[in-house]
Amino acid sequence: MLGNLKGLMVTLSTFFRKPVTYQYPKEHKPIEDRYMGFPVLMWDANVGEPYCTGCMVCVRYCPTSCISAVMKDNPLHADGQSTRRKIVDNFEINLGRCILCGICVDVCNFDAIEMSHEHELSKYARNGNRTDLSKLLEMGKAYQEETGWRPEKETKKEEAVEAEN
Amino acid sequence: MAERHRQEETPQAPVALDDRGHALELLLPEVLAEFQPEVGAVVDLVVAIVKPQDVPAICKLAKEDPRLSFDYLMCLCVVDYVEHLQVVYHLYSTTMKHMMVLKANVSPEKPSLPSVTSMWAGADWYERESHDLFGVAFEGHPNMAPLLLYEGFEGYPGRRDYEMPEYREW
Amino acid sequence: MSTEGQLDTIQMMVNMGPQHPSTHGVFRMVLWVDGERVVDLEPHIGYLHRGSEKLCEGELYAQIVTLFDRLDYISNLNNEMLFCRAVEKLMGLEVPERAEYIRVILCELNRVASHLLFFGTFGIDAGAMTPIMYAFRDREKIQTMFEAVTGARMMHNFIRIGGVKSDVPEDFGQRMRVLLREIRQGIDETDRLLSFSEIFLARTKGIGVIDAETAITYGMSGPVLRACGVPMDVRKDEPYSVYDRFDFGIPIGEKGDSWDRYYIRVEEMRQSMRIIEQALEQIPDGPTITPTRLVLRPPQGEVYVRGENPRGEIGVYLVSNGADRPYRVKVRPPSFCNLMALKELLKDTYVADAVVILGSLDIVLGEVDR
Amino acid sequence: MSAVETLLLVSAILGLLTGLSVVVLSLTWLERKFLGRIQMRIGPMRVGPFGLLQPVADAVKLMAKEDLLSSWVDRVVYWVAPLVVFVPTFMIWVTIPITRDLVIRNLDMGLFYIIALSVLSIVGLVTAGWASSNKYAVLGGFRAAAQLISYEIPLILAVLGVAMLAQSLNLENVVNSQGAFSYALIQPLGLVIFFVAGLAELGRTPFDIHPAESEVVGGPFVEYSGAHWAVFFLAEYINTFAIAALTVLLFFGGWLFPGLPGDVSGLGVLVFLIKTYLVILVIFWVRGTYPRLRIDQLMSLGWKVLVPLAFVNVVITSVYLFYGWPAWSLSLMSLAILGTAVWEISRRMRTAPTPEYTVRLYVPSSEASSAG
Repeated sequence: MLGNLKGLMVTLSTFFRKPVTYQYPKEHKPIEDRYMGFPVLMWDANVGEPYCTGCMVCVRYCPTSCISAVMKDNPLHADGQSTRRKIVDNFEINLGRCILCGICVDVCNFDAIEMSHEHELSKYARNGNRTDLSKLLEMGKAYQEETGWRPEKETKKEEAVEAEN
Repeated sequence: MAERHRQEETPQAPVALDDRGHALELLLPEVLAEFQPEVGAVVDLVVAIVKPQDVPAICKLAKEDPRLSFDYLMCLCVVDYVEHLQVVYHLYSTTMKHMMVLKANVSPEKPSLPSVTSMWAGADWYERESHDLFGVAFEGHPNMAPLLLYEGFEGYPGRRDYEMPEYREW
Repeated sequence: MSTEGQLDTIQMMVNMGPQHPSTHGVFRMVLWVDGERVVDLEPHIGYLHRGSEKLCEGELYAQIVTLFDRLDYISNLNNEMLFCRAVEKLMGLEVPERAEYIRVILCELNRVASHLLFFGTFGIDAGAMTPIMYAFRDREKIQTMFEAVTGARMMHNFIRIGGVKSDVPEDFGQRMRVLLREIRQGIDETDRLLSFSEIFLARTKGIGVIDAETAITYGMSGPVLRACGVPMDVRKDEPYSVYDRFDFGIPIGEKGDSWDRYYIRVEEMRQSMRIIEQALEQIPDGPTITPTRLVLRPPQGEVYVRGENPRGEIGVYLVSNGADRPYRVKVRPPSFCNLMALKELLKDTYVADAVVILGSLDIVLGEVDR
Repeated sequence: MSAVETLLLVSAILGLLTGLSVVVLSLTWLERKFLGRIQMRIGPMRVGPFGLLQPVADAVKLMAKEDLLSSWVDRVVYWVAPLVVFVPTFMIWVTIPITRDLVIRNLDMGLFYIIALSVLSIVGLVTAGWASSNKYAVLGGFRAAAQLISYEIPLILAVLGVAMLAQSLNLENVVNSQGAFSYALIQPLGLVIFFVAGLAELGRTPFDIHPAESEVVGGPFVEYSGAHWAVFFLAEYINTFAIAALTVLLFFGGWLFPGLPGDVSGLGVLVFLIKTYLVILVIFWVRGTYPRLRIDQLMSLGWKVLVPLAFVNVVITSVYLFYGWPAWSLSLMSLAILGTAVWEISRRMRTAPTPEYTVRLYVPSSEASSAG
């Protein structure tokens, strides 16, 4: 009977402890820095256009083929404002099919796609999470503001400069 | 992009047998002499290709011979090489800690092979699964009912020539 | 069953599952019961068959890691590591030492998380409702740790071919030590609550006994086999990664009953934490991934790689023809083999025992059906 | 019976029904909160302050829910079964006194009446299981029959011990005779038997064999939904409250408390409720801690342990009464027998399978050298 009594003591002692519950919609568990939420597109504020050039590399490497992209000639490049020859015209991610693997981020050459901290996207329709370019960029801006994100190329360049100095 | 890197001759993975593997490679033709297996090595595994009808006898021998004592059926699977189906048995010995691969080629038209469930009870579901996915009939298996697929499923989805039903985006 | 002078009884067929609270997913067993006794049983699987092996044939090597995440969805990192090791072996790829250590730490942490889940669900199967809450409290901390390291709580895609995706965060070692201390306390507490409760002992001791010989012919592995007294553990038999550098023991049982299977897992959690502690001390600095091409083309050949999952010995048979996609991938799922012996285990038991025995096998239908 | 008397009776019964409903609501809230706390959760928090209105929300939900009916049920029996379970559980409250004067009918055969009625609900459970045309329900119904009938015996015998001490079957007399010492002190053995058998009668952990969720998924109630299920639910919680109240009345001195006047009605109700809710908390505490027994273990515990112990309890009580020994002698005897029983059970349970209860740690010999 000793084991049974020990069990009772364990539950009794927990009774006087603080609960570990987070009251979810009111109170959120803090998200870790590396958290991989849904993929979003980044906005280049210096030029005023997305980083994405619509090169389709993420489309090819997506395991669930939930991304589609269309490329166009960049009007800003013709004006001489941007160094990007091509720019994304249309971009869609079906976030309902996305499995958050992060492969698109790994393969992207332009730091254009990033795993955001967005993770609450319940919709009533089954394909209600097909997200288009403007929404993705909007989410991306929110992420950039939240984390102060900067493209990897820039940070690497700065590190190299620092190392030289 | 994928096509650009394609090489004319794909290289073979180098053979890297450990001591146990070398010993086994020498031992196998000797023990299984009467069945004339083709013994070779791929990467770190000793492979013996045998005739399908010999499989139960070889398995019995491999299990009972004290030098081999393969008492553990690690894995049983079928690989579809289009011109033939290859039934692959991975055998392991819990006492000697060595492993061999037994292969038997069967024809894709009416593939059939004697069952090894009497040797290893663990072959039961593997054989049912192989029957489901590749249509390999295992003679002497107690219950060949579909395991992973539902009753009345048409075709053998494991095979290379199986056409996937069209996917509809929701 | 009817004999002279006795009441005429008939056997009743009870269909347990696929929607039953204690079949751990979509497993279905058809029980023929005589009153409360199980007379015969027919297991049915395949409700979660997604054709993962066939899907692998159409995916690039880097993409397949995500499919392996979803086989045994309780121990994702162990699965990822297995597939990456298979490709690395085929290609003869060297993995940086630091990456190996990170892999081992995460895999062992995942083992603890997986066993904690078992701990809780087994309590529920036996009728105790509290252990699962305690287990999830601790598991949640591990998930948070995974989130901090890999970015995801369950489907990580963190272990890549040639190493790991990224280095661990800076405060990793410190956080891990705190985490280990907390989990150790938590496990001790749950252990006190459940393991030696007389009611629990009465429910599990001597229930679902299987002897070593039968277990081996069924191809059982992992804690289920070790409960029969067979010290078979791939981490010791064929030390992969850096497992040969750690000092740890393999818990083995004597009777091969449900309690042994249960308590082995509790002990294994403690051993896993020992491994993690040693790994944290030994971990060297250095790169965490060997750079590879985006599209891998392993040479022609085939490998069979074994690994020790929380549920038992997992194996992957990978056939490559030199293309950028594998020719055939076959997984040897530990739960599949353990589940096969259910008929043997359930002979002449009570309906209530059937639930406990199934729970003690700790199956994950994701890898049984694949 | 005059018109005024009838009116009084009807209003008393309506009051009782309302009171019991409120008690049930409070119990469900308390159970969820208490279980939540021992599981490191906080329980219901959304509806009302501290989730106090959660039970009301649940009741509304249950009433508004569609009552599903599977095709093969035996309708009449199916609809009647919840009532068969509910009515007796309600009827026993006619004679359970809350305090000295707060009782509808103070029957002289009160204990007998309670026991006689409480057995009836078994019929309801079995018919519910049978009429549902569900195999889990049938299994659960038969489990319920076997369990409840076998645990009636130790329950009745434990009550008998108290009745012998009080020399009355009237609950008010039983309480009044505990003025000096509560019977829990004099007859701890009887208390344990009563409590364990009571848990089994309620079908609560560790004896929740018939509704066992992980085995027979709710047993006899598996097919019921909506209001009919709510009736079962109501009956279960009223039963819980009744067993706790009986434990208090029989063993803990009811509304009496040392140092407090026993004849002030309001105070008596308070004391009684506090005691009852404490007993209920113990029931919940046990529920949150233990696994479930198996049906054969339950039966052997009932027939091989509790029934003999209950007989021994009756015997020692009668010996004590016959020779007129002092009260402490009975407590000593009772405690000694209880201790022996507990020790014997633990010894047997520990040694029966194997003396060893640990898992060995296997370290290969090659590893031993590098271990240092």
